[in-house]
Amino acid sequence: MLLRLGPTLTLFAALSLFFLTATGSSIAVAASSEERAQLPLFEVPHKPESTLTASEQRGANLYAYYCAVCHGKNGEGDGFNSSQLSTPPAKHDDATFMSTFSDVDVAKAIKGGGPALGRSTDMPPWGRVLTDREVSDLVAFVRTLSKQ
Amino acid sequence: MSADKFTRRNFLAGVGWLATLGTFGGLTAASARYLFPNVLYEPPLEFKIALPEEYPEGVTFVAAKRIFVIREQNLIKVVSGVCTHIGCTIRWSDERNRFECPCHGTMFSANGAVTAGPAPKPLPWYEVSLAPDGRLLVNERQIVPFQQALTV
Amino acid sequence: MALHTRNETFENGSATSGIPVVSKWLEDKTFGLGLINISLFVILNVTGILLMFYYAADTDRAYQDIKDLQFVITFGAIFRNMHRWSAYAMIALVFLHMSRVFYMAEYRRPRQLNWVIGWCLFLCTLIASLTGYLLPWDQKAYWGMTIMSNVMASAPIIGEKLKYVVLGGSEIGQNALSRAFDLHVKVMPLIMSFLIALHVIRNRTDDLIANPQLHGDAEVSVWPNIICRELSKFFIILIIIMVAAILFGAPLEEEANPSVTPIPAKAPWFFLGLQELLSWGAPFWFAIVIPNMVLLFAFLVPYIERGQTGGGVWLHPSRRLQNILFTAFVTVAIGLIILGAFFRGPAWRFYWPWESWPLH
Amino acid sequence: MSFFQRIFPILALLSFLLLIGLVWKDYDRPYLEYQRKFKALLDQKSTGSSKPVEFGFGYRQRWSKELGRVDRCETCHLGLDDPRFKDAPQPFTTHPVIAEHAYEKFGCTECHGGQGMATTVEDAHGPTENWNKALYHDNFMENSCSLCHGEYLQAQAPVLFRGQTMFFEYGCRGCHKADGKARTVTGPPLDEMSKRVKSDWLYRWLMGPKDYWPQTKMPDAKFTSQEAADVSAFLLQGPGPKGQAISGDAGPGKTTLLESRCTTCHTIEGKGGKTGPELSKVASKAYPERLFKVVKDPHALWSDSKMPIFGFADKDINDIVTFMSQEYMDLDLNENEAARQAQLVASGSKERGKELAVKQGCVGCHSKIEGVKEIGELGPDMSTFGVVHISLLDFGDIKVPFKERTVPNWIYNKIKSPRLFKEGLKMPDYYFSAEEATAITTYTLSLKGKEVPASYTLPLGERPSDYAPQGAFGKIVDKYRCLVCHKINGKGGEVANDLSQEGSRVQEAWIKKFMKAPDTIRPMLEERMPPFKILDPENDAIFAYCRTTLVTDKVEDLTGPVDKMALGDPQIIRDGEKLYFEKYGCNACHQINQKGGLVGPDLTETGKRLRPEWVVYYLHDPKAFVKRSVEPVYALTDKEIQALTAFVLSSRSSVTH
Repeated sequence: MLLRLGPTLTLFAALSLFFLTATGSSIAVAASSEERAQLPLFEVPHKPESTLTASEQRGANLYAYYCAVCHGKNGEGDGFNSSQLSTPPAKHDDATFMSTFSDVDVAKAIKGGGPALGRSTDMPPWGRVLTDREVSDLVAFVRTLSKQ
Repeated sequence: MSADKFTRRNFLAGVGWLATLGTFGGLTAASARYLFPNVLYEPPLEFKIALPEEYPEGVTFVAAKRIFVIREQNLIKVVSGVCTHIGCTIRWSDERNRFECPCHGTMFSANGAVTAGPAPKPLPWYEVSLAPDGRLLVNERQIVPFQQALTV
Repeated sequence: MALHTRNETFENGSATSGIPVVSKWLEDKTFGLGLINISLFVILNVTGILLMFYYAADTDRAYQDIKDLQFVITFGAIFRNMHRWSAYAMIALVFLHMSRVFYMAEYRRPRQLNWVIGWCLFLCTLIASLTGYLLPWDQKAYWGMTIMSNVMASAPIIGEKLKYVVLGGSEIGQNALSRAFDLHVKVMPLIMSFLIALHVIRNRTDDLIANPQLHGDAEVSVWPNIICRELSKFFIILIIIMVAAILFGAPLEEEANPSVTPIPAKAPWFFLGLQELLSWGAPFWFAIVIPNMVLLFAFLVPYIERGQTGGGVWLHPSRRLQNILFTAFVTVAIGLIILGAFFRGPAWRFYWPWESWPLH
Repeated sequence: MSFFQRIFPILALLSFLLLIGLVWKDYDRPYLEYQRKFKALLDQKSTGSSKPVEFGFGYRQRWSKELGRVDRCETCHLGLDDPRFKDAPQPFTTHPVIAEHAYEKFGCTECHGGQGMATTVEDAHGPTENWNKALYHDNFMENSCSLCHGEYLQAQAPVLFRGQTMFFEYGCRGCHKADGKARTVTGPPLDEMSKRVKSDWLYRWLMGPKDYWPQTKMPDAKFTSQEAADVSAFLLQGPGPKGQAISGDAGPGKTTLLESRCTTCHTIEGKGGKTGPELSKVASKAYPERLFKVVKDPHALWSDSKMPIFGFADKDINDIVTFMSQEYMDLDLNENEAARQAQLVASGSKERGKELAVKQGCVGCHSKIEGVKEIGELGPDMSTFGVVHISLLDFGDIKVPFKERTVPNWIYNKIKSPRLFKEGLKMPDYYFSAEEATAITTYTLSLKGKEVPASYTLPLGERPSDYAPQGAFGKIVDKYRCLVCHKINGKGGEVANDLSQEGSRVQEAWIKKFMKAPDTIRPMLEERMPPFKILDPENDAIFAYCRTTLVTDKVEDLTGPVDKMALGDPQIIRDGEKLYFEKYGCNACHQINQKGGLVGPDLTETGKRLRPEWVVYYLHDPKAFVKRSVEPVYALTDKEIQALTAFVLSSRSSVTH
């Protein structure tokens, strides 16, 4: 009996071998749902989600550095220096007030200071400190303050 | 064999031979297509150079690409900087207003035509256009008449 | 003109008349394995030549070239797959062809010489596959070759020298790659073509010697019958290869990196049996003596065997002993390969295929 | 008619069909789908434009011979250089413009990672089974900057730079080699511990350093209470304190303490600086006589200590220490508990303690541990860890999806919680926040140990300065540790102002007075210059050095012109006043006599403080010296400058002394 099996066995073994090697030994681990469940131990880095665009983000940094001292961190016009000013700084979170200015005006105010819009000299000109790109970043950010 | 009268077997055999022909023909065609590479390990023939405003009035040599960028007011043209004789890099001479090849003294007029020396062909003028990011896009595959220029 | 082959003589039932037959199904079947192997050889040569157009045997470029074949060259991946799978298939099928010949006791006088040639062809197939294995210059290739070179080195006296000359240095580098390339695309194909030609011609002449009655009668016209017959055998294998080429991509791991050893490093599958053997004890015995004894024995079978009965049919009862011996050899050989391929993990310890390996 | 003959037509037909299938398989490549999508997008974007859109299907390839890179990313990322695709979805989004990074030259994968040769999403982005160098996550992106620009990218790559600084500040370099950089030993030496701290405190400290001092850089070795006791026992070997009584007056002690502005560096009851250790519980930590020694001469105990030598008289120190040991007790510490801990330590095993101390690698950060050889660098070498092969990293038993099994993720998690992957690992836990871990990971990834071609290197940022003053001034700077707060020629801290040009800036009388009794010029500052007991010769030496070395010709050259300016002229001063208050509204930021803004320095009595040349120089260009000063830049005419200078210098304190 076994004798008859000889060649068939050979044939089968050889073919199976051929196809098994053909598929290659794969050790890839797919992410199954229950594996994810065990994941909290292992943290996958995720972007700190920010609603700001890249430009607005750059603007935010500049704002915090140059503007917040008077206009306040969130544009409420309550920076620590505001108390000392003869004319209270503009409130950037006031939508109705801000709507009276076009982006061009805001940019002008930043670059040329208060006098550029015929307002108080307490607002100094930053045109020679900030690049045009930085100014437009700032404008973009200032706009976000009066949005919500 | 008696192929003259139509039988099922003959028909099948016919199909068989046809298919055989198809298979081998197909494989040959595939091999032929295979011989044409889809990517090249060469400097690209279509490449970007700087922004238009970075090229002053007159003739500027772009050494990296061996081309001359020529600006006349708001017109920009690009001409090859390689001598058509044996491929030396040619020079632009402002005072004589012509291209000169250091190797065998070929002279090309300002519009690329051979005025003296052994060079067989005039200098090729390349198509130049504006890339979406505002830089000049030179396409060496496209040879254009020297009158053709890009208006910026 | 007239032309005959072994198969035909069987199909006419001429050679087997009056001999007790073991299995009606198996009776005088040869499966045309010889011709199928030749077909494979042809496919390998064609695809091989095509691959050479884009391949440079340069340690800095080889891997990149294969990646190009994989990703950007039209039909590149397909041809590469076909080449790889044909090679693997050829190893398996040449082996089957031999088994067939043995089970039908076809190695006997006057075919003893052809049997030896056949064995040489089998060895050539292995060497060609091995040298081809290194060319992609990926981890699989590099470490497979490393194992093989160490097996060579384990030979007594000449071992180290052998390794040195095969690699063209003490470790696998540009020289090894160049040599493998030359052997693979020039030397081996040349030798094999020569041997195959010899094999076929001898086969034909031996037929006539063995069955003088084939002269004259029982003619079959070559066109279209025999052409059809042989073509269809070619198509069978072509189909298998194309299916494989469509379904499975030829493996290509990370670029060869001497500083990162895969755990475990395994030889090419067709030499895994040898590596497995090697892991059992002294290299001298297990890698050199035993395999060579088997080889020698196989070579000399025609000259050793006494019996004369039971030629030309499968598993003739009068050849029980030979068949048992040979079947044992085949199963052990394949068993070893399967063992090495699927049951060996880090440090060559035994693992079930479904077991996961400890990585460190 | 043989069997094979009969099946011949079928076989032939079959193989022909297979050939077609084969061709189809090869033709049907995923990138084409993206290119069709892009084409459609391109068409609708450029509707109305004059010249027709030409788009060629097929592979796009960037090849950099020098870098040996082939990138085919643009086969699908087709909008990279087309501003119109700024808001288009990936893979078509425009690449943000980062200075001069022309990817025609750099390719993509050099910075982004991934497999440039591949043309399918899985293979190109990775990781795949056969290509682990996956795309860098945005969080770690900055690691690539260092390839060409070096790692001191304060402004350009803040995350990388932060990681770089942390790597050395937190003593990582104590155990890990990094790219041939000098080893830093960040912790204090641990000699005669038994004379220094109380055993129960040391036990608590080892159990959780951050519980005692939240800002500490000391990591948590995760000792069990027994282990902590053993280590304490080992560290506390040797004789205890002599027990000499420190008898002083708490009252005056307190005043001295407050006057000395210790809170500039030390936190007391949650208020104050982060430079020195928390003080409000110090009495339950250290023995009084140790406190005495520290206040007297910290450098004798620890040469790298950041604490200046105030130069108190012994009596004052006695008072201070008395006050501290009375006031600064750990109030929520339970006596019995402390006693129990002390008992635990007393019964601890020195031998096991020593083993633990060695295994844990305390020597990585601390020197002078009695009985332990100082072999640092116990951890693996990090010099090329940025390109380590994944197979060498052990994820332990944690099941990580294959897609997340990348080198950056491993490093990130290792830093986040060092013992995550296996029990009994050595690395102690720093309790890094996600941001901190990201920074250090980024730095680690930047250690690739590979060189880019010279034509690609472009070092940016400020290399650390090796400024080290010599001679008398050097001694003073060392004694008072000026560079902990002040920066001179790029060396030193950020707490106080940069002194590199002090000599050109201030007047002799003022600086000498200031050194004796410093007061603050900037209204909003919390940190204030402590009143050191500066000796007159020191004071002279300081001024001499300032005047000779810390000067800039830009100012000195103005002396001539300024003398001609007639700054005393009342008319000019009045003009200046106008400009100051009306035209330029300087008072929005500056105070004069308590009137005006709080942003800039107080300008009262500037005439006594600053040199006229400096004022002129500064008004010319406020950014010239302090690059990031918040001062706006006005295009002042020379006349205006003259007037403003005159006015500012004329401002006198209305307070009558």
